[in-house]
Amino acid sequence: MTEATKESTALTRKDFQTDQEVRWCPGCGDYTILASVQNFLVEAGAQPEKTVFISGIGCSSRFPYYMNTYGMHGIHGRAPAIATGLAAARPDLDVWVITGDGDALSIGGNHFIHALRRNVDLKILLFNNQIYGLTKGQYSPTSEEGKVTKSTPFGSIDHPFNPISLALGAEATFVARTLDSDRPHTAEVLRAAHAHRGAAFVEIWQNCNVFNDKAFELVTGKATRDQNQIRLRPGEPLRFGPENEKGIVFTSHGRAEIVVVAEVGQDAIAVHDAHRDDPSLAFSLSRLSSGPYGPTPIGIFRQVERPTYDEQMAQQLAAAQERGGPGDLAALYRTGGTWTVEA
Amino acid sequence: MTEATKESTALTRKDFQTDQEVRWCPGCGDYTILASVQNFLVEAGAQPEKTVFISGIGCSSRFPYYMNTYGMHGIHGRAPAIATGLAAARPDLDVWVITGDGDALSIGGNHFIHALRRNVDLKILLFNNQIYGLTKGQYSPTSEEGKVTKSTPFGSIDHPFNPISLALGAEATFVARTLDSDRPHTAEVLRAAHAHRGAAFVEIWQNCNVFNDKAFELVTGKATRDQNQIRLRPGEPLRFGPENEKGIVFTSHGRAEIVVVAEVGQDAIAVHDAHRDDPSLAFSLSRLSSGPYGPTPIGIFRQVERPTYDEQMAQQLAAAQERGGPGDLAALYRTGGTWTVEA
Amino acid sequence: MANDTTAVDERPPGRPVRRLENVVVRFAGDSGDGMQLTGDRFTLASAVFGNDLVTFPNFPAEIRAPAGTLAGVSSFQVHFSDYDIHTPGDAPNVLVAMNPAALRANIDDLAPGSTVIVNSDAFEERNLHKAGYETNPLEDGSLEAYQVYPVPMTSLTVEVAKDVGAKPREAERSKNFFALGLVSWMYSRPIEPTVAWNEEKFGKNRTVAESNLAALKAGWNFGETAEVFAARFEVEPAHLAAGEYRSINGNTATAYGIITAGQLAGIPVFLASYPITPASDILHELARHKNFGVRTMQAEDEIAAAGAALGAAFGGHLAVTTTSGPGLDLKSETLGLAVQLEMPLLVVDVQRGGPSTGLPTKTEQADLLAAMFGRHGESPIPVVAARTPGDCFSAVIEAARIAVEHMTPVIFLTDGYLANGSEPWMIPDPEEFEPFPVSFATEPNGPDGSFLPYLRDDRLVRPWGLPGTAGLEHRIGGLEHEDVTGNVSYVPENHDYMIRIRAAKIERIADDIPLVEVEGDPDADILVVGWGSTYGAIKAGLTQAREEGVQSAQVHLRHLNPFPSNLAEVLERYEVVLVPEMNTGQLASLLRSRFLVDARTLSKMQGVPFTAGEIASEVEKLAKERP
Amino acid sequence: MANDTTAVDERPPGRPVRRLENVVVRFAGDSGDGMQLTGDRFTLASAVFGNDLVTFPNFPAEIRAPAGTLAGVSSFQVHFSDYDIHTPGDAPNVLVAMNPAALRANIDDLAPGSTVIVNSDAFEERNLHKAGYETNPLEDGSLEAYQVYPVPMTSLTVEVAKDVGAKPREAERSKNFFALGLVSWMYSRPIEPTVAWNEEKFGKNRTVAESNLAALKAGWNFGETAEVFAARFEVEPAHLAAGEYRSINGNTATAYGIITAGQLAGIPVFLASYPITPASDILHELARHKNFGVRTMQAEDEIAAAGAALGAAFGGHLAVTTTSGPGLDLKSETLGLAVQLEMPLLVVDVQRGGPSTGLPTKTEQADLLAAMFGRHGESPIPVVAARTPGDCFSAVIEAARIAVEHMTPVIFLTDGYLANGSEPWMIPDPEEFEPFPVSFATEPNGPDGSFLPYLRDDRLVRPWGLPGTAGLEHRIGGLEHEDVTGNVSYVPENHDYMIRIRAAKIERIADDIPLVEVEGDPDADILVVGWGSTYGAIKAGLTQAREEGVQSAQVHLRHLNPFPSNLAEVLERYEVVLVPEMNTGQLASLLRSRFLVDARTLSKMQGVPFTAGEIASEVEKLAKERP
Ligand SMILES: Cc1ncc(C[n+]2csc(CCOP(=O)(O)OP(=O)(O)O)c2C)c(N)n1
Ligand SMILES: Cc1ncc(C[n+]2csc(CCOP(=O)(O)OP(=O)(O)O)c2C)c(N)n1
Ligand code: SF4
Ligand code: SF4
Ligand SMILES: [Mg+2]
Ligand SMILES: [Mg+2]
Repeated sequence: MTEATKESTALTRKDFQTDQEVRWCPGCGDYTILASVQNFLVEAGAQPEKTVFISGIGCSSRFPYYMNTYGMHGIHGRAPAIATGLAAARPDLDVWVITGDGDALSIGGNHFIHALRRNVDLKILLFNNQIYGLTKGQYSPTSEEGKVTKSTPFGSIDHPFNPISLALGAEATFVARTLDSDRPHTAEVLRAAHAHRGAAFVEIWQNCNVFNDKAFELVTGKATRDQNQIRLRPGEPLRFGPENEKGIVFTSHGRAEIVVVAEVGQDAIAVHDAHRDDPSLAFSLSRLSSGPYGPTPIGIFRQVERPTYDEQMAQQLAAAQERGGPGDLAALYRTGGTWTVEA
Repeated sequence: MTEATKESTALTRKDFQTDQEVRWCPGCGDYTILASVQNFLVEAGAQPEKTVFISGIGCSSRFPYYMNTYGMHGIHGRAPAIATGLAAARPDLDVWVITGDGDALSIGGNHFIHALRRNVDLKILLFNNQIYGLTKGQYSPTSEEGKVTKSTPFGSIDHPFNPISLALGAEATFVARTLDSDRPHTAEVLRAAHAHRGAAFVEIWQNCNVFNDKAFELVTGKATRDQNQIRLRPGEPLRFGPENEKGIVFTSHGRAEIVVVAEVGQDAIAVHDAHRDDPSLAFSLSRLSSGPYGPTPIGIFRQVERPTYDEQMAQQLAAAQERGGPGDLAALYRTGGTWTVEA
Repeated sequence: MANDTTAVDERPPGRPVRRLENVVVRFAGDSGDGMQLTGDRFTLASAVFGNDLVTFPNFPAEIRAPAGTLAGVSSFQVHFSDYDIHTPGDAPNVLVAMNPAALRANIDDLAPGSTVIVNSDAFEERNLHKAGYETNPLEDGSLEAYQVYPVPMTSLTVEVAKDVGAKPREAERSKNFFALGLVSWMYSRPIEPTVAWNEEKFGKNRTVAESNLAALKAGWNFGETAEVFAARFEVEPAHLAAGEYRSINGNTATAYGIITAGQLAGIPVFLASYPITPASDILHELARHKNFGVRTMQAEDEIAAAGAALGAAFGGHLAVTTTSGPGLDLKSETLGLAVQLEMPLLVVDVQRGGPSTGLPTKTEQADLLAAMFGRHGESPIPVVAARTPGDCFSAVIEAARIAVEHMTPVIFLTDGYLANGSEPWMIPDPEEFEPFPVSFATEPNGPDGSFLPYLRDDRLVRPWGLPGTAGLEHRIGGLEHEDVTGNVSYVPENHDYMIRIRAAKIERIADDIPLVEVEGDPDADILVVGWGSTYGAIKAGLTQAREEGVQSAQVHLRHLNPFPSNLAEVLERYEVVLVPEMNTGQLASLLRSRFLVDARTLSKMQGVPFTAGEIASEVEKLAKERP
Repeated sequence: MANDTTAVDERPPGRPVRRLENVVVRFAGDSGDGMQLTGDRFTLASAVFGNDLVTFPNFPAEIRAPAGTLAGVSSFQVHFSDYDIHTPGDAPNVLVAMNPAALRANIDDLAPGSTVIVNSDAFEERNLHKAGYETNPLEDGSLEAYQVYPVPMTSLTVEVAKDVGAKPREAERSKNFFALGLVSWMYSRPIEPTVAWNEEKFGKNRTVAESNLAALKAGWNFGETAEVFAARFEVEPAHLAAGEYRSINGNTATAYGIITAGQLAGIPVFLASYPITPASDILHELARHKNFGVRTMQAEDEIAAAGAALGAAFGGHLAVTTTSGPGLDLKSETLGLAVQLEMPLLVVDVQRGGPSTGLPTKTEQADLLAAMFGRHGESPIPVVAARTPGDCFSAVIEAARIAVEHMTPVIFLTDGYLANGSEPWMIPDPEEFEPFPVSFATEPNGPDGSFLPYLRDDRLVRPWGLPGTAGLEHRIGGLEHEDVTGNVSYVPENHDYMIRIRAAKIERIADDIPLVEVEGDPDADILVVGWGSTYGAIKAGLTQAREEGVQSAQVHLRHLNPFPSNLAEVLERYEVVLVPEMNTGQLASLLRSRFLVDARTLSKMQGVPFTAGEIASEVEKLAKERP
């Protein structure tokens, strides 16, 4: 953090709140995420004026209205594109994208994957509730097969995306998953995402209590979460379970498999390493689950360095100016030769 | 193949050619692919009237004009969407999508990944020449970083997609790579793709001799191809090299690595298995190379069964008709209650 | 406004019953209060009773605001009458306000003297504050101009629901049934249909079903017994044409029309859509009718939806894609391709408040010019619009007919008001529709057994040749091509020719559509031209003006491109042409440009339809201005 | 047409030199023959010599057709003169045809008596067949009407190139330099600029450089020595205003204008585009000038390009996105958002033949209505169009000025003809431009230190407050909002108000743009109104008509929305208004609708510009028709 930010640590959560009424359904997971983000910004000493939230359309995308920072409520699916332009033009800003599973993965899929491969310096928070909330309950690209919704009264026939796999296939440098209800974990992931230079993709499982209530119960609910949360901890063996009794190994076919530690021995258990240049480890982990239906990794799958789009763009500008000096219009107009007509 | 097809085996390549002049640059890799596809259709006993080619825009996308089948030259990037509608409406047809690296992965990225996840019964042939041919030479999403083109005189700053990784991240059931110049291999891959029920994605490395000549030389050229082609052969150990002296192993982090067979022993070498339900193996293999810059797997990465979109749609229709009988308009209009006004 | 007639009391006990010709009731409450349901039930009861009726549901923002706030207010207006009506009514005679916010958001629409029934339980400090009231309007005299009836609906409901075993928090939810019971009593509506519906819908959940029922009856009884209401009213059945009726909204009518069009064309329906308010319900409705062979696909976006539909059209289906404004923008490139291919493709645009995301749940008519011109290049597309919720049915069939008979994309326009508003709809007899069976090409039509995909008939229409048909293999595409063969052609004169022939083909559709009919006073000097959902308001407005002695005539356009062929001649007959539109004057600009007629615009862009009064006063003003 | 004057021979040896006022030369050959390069070089030589000139490059399909086919023909027409000219010339005086296909594709454009120089080596069986000739036109008498000069250019080139060590296949490629040398001799063009350019361009590749040079000289010498040509010609320098000139095409001028606009506004340029013919070169050009602080981004598609530009605009950059028709369609939803946000965003649409993919390399003016109305909802956007290649420079600056000064998206229209055509351009002095520095908001403008993003000034313009500025934090979005605060608002009257105020803001731009000026005969009865690239053809056409005794006046619109404020009054002064357009009558429809004037349309949609003759004869026809 810079000097300037240090000075402003006196800010509180209130400083990040606006006077606009928060308009989500009572009980919606979005409230918790809003609080987590606001608290995180306070903790990080963020400057409201340097912070921008860009969203698409959806319940989640109302988020910027509630943040007393700069913000734009855009159009459906296009937030990553808008944010890319802003981040590339203004590398001095902290640009966040707020999006939903429909917004980012249905209509906005293309901008999403391109922002990731370009490694634009954006923090993308995808509120995945596995449903279209705002339009009152159609299935989304993360809804499970067979899902009965208004648009699929006989069950959906689309195989869903696994957002983590998709992001990894799209060359993302930072990929993580967290849970709306787990505030400390959300804070931890936000911290790492914020510190990451480049595109940081954070999938947040978010409960839509009106149209898809308890979709994540198996992983977030008290009764089952210990069984089903595989916490990814950098440098630590991939173990989980109420007694930490289970673990992950990689087979000779590159596949991640759940084993009982006692059966294979502690040494066989793979150690998590999000910093590997090769995304195969992260990808294999992402295949352990295709959604909140059993043991599921939570945390940072991948976190590697790669030059960012905006900084390379700035470098090319600086290099051109060094080479050619600042632009000279008179010379520009004369490129390619001129002639003179005498009076 | 059905009876009907058997009857028509008398067809020759000429039957699949149109009277339209083929308008690619002399020497373009597209010619070879056109010949391969036409020959394959003859071999497969395809019926021209049951075969449809749908394309977007690009040099490659002119393909349908040269096929004496049904065809549509669509708009840029949208061929997978158009083809999805056709395949879903008409499961009796053989629908092929012809696209380029710009068409499929730049403007058309979203339709591409959604067609794959839905497993629509389409054969998608992506002519990857790592350049925009038709618009005369801008870099594409598969061009290498630093590429100098008309739109990037100081070198591109975009990290490229790895089309195989992207497709695997998008839940593709069939993923393969072949080379324009290797006709037997192309035929082999087309055969498997055609036999696959669902979305079959075939990346074809295609030389654009005008705007990106010899881009694939390291992998296709005589001098280096033995070193650089890792042939994926189902059920066989992953070995390659002029003397078959190199091989692939999977590390305890799920990563595919190139080793010298003599050093690790033949048994350590992984066996290729495209039919594994888990795509991690295929994904790891895809990370061996990010393009034609060194040892690169060629062949079928993944080939698994999953219900197809069109067949599930047809099933839902059949089930509804079985349940509710064929539609009765008079009853439909009366849903929800009526009342009568007496004369 | 409700027209009192003589008070007639033929029922023995209780309050006197006064007979009215028509009544406008508005139910308003929090989004969570079930006002849409209440309105729906009241509507059906009125329909069953035989009244003519028009409804206007009005949703708040797209997501639920915190309970009790102005932003969260939801309302449903029902206009029912003993004669033929056309609008949901200008001002409510009765407002039912379930909380302070509902009162505050709606009270300004009432004329002095109107009736206001409030749920007094909800008027406590917190709610008042949320609604922005400093003092309690029930107490501070600010409602003096109205007849206000405070009724403790929540507590009365909780009270009666106790008996059926409902806990207070649960029981509270039935308070809308209390309101429904009370208003039903006031207007002598039958409650039997609601009782039956409640049983069917909630039967499995006994507590809910029973507390609803208890609340409904309690509301009725409250009216009957409490000495609060001076009178109850009656609105006699309307003299609707004899027949079997149902209540239908525009989206359902559109969906039924699409299914019917598929049957009439003899080809399966393929709908590819991306959800968007207020069009989504057409997708939802069609998704339920797979037994009609209807395929529905929720695409990844609107571009894909249009593309998939186009692909299905190539495959010989009745291809449809439904959307609202922002989605129409996204479909424009694909529509241009459909123009170039000459492929039937039905695009339904349920217009909403724009520009951009605008007012997504509100109505507007501002996409007409986008439908006409919203594509690069010369790409004319027929445009058809529906005038009432029920008319969506036959208008969309007409749009589909034009698409398949003339091998062209067609844009069908409705709007948020038509989509969600409902009216009695006389059930049609499917046997009586004129079928328009598609005949696909089956044989080569060119020399040497070739197939010529752009060989036109005398209406300039090309053949539709389907993949799967041996011998008709052909390629089509977005590049300019030769007529007849369809081969790509860069010949300059060919391009000019093709642009003109595509335009001529669309123009010739005018030979295949009905002439416009003039309603109202044929000898008037003033002609009011409308399109779409303004029909009812204009008709009622002109009737009102007529009562004030101002003569005028009305033309309402179903076909906006091409225009009916007698339109020029009709326009010429009038001295003043007025076009009321929920936009800044889009149809007017087309009429001006095409016919050089000085069409004037009456604009309203408030997300709510015109009232009859607004139309009437403009017409009266014009009449006065004239020399 | 070339106007012969007296033959004057002041040069001692060789053929007589005849002086001409103007000449039209068309070089035509296979795509691979380097005709664009030849035309470019010839243009520059003529420019350096001091002629006025207008060029018209005409590409074939987008990808290279097999050599020798009609589809593969590429041509470049140069019109040069000793006076001020405005079109690339109606009919070539000289056609250089490098092969049979080039001859066949172009011969019909020549008037009888014109000169045809052919590369006779290419007229062998295979090529004749590919071009669709049954017999050799050089032998079958079909060219009798022309003066035909067959020259074995290939073999002569191969011959001379042998001496510099070039192998035949290599040497052949220089044959366009032979043609250039020959035509340069015919019209007394200097070859020095070409010699210098060749050295600079190919210097490193000695064989190529030297065979080009040898061919160039051989061509010149062939003219000089072979007793084939009866005369050579001279076109004197034109009386252009004194100054320093360069040749410029519209895309380069647009790119330079954008860079200049950034400097004048005092903010960095951010261009996000997706490549598309014929707009890509603007992206290419701007990508080269990063030292001006210009950021360029090749986006994944046009939607992303518009979105990224909008994001950069939010960040305070001069945001630009360049495209052609299909891309404009895709940007429409984002444009609507920019309207709703009131954010400056410059969209450049280089129009090409439509609809759909249409004729991608050809010119057209058919996107005007799409620019005006191609978005759902009421979303008015200013539209500015350039009239000549050089005018793209100042017109795009004007478009950018309107965008940033009025906080609005602006659509700037050029077309394929302007984009690739070139003309002499007097180098402007950057010091003389009027700067329009942007002043961003720096301080709160509301009560209690708040920032009100929609508090308007007297031009109804809102402030531009940038992220990074402490104290101005605010949120904007596509939902309807209150004026002043920008808070989301669903209030009905507010929406109506906001639509009207956004429209009024755009209308008021009329106060900030120049009045239209009438050129030509002010007392004429006929007014010809044009926009965009038809300027030169109209001007030349009216001059031609004048020579035939028909008076007429000309108005050429740079601002298409809003119209200049005196346009109504100007239109009123004329009895006949004619609008020549490369579309079916788009501007005419706007004029008719807005001013109720019976504007007539002269349409041409052939992918090539109007000729002066076409305009002249229409005007003459109208003059005759009048009573
Ligand atoms: C172009 C366009 N198409 C469709 C819509 C309608 N729409 C708004 S939000 C949304 C999906 C919302 O789902 P998601 O992104 O998952 O967000 P959530 O509401 O669940 O947070 C849709 C389809 C729109 N606003 N714009
Ligand atoms: C909407 C739209 N945007 C841009 C274009 C211009 N365009 C046509 S093809 C193409 C890219 C072609 O590249 P690729 O898909 O790799 O095909 P190739 O020509 O290399 O085979 C572009 C940008 C277009 N036709 N339509
Ligand atoms: S609909 Fe679902 S996601 Fe939207 S605000 Fe309500 S609970 Fe939250
Ligand atoms: S430009 Fe390249 S890809 Fe296109 S036809 Fe020519 S060689 Fe082939
Ligand atoms: Mg969602
Ligand atoms: Mg390519």
